[in-house]
Amino acid sequence: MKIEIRDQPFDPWQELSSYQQTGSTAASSYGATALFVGTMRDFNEGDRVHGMTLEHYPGMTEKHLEAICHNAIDRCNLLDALVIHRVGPIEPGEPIVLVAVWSAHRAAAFDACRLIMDDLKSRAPFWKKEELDEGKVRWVDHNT
Amino acid sequence: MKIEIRDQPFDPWQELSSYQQTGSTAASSYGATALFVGTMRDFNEGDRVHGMTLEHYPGMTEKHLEAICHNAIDRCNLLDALVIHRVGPIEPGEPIVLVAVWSAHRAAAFDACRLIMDDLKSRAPFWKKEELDEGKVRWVDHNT
Amino acid sequence: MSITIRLFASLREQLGTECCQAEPDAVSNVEEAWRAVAGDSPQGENVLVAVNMEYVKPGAAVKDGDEVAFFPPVTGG
Amino acid sequence: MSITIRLFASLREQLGTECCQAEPDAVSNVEEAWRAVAGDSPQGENVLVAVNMEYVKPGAAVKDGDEVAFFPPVTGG
Repeated sequence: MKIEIRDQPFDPWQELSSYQQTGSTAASSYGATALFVGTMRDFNEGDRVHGMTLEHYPGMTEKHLEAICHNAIDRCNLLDALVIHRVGPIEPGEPIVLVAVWSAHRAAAFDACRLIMDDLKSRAPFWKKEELDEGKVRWVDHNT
Repeated sequence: MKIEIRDQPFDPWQELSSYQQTGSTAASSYGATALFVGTMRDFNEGDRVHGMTLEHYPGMTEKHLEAICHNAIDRCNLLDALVIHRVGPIEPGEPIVLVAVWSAHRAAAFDACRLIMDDLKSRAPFWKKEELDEGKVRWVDHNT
Repeated sequence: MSITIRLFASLREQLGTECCQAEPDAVSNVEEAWRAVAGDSPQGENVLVAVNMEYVKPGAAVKDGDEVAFFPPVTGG
Repeated sequence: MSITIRLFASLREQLGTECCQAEPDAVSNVEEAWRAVAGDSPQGENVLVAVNMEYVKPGAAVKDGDEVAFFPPVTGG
């Protein structure tokens, strides 16, 4: 399992390639990999968004992401999980979050990936501040 | 949208990287990417599996995968979809199938990826023949 | 022209053939296509049938130039 | 020792501070921690509270050495 908070852009496919090469899961035993990548959009609630800053609560973030992953591993019988989440300034088009899970079975992998994303969105202490037209800024006030 | 039948091993992360670089989806508009990779396991129904051959119905396979993707694009309001499926001889640990979808929203992406995989498993004309211990072979008789 | 009948996977191995042509005079539906390729062998409950690469129900009509395929439950993915 | 009180995101900006220390004599629960940092400003319905990085309910106890954090609904992912 790997949980990582990043303050620099990352390439999800490169990260997955590197992570799998570490041999953290035996390639011939997992069967199913499900994953989700959340990317910064240039539009939100009808407004053009030029950039974003992601604030977090260092320490609590890692602790809760670990708890969220352990919960999914136990409930869905996962073999492994990887979460990478950006913080700091982010440009439109850049990945914000990557969640990948490995399991022997397809249904468990889908369920676990969704469970981790839902828990992360509702419980992990991250906050987004958007930069709009004419230098206006706005805190995103709820997650969808 | 891209549908491809492959008779050679492929690296899903490399495929995704290449596909996104074609600019098939505008990087800053999609928001959510969900994907599934099915990998050949070295065990099935209690038996060691040394290798496998995937047979398909050329023509019908592509036609049904396209219909399955168009259905998911319409129902889940997807921006794009990519399906790569192996045929021919396959070794344990090698990817068999990659399904990736791009959407503005997370729920739609998860739903669509699962829908495509479920439809593919139940309707796309592929058949697996497993190589077991002592040179025995066995057709897989149903999908789970 | 004629009707093309194709078999896949375990069905192809059981019947020992993968493709045959049938005269349209002798084959007007999928049951007759099955008999043309399999003789008296029962079709089996789980066998799927496609005409021109679309799934069809038992009893579906077959006409000259059609391709009829019989195969076991699919196991891709 | 003392009690550490932290604020994040919009709440940090509204109250104009991100961290303060309070005396354990004056703060025995999260409501008292809020007043120590925000005075009479109402806490607001949606504010989340964590003690030592675990979510707690309103009225939760606070003891010497604890870290209490107040923040708006989370918007990660």
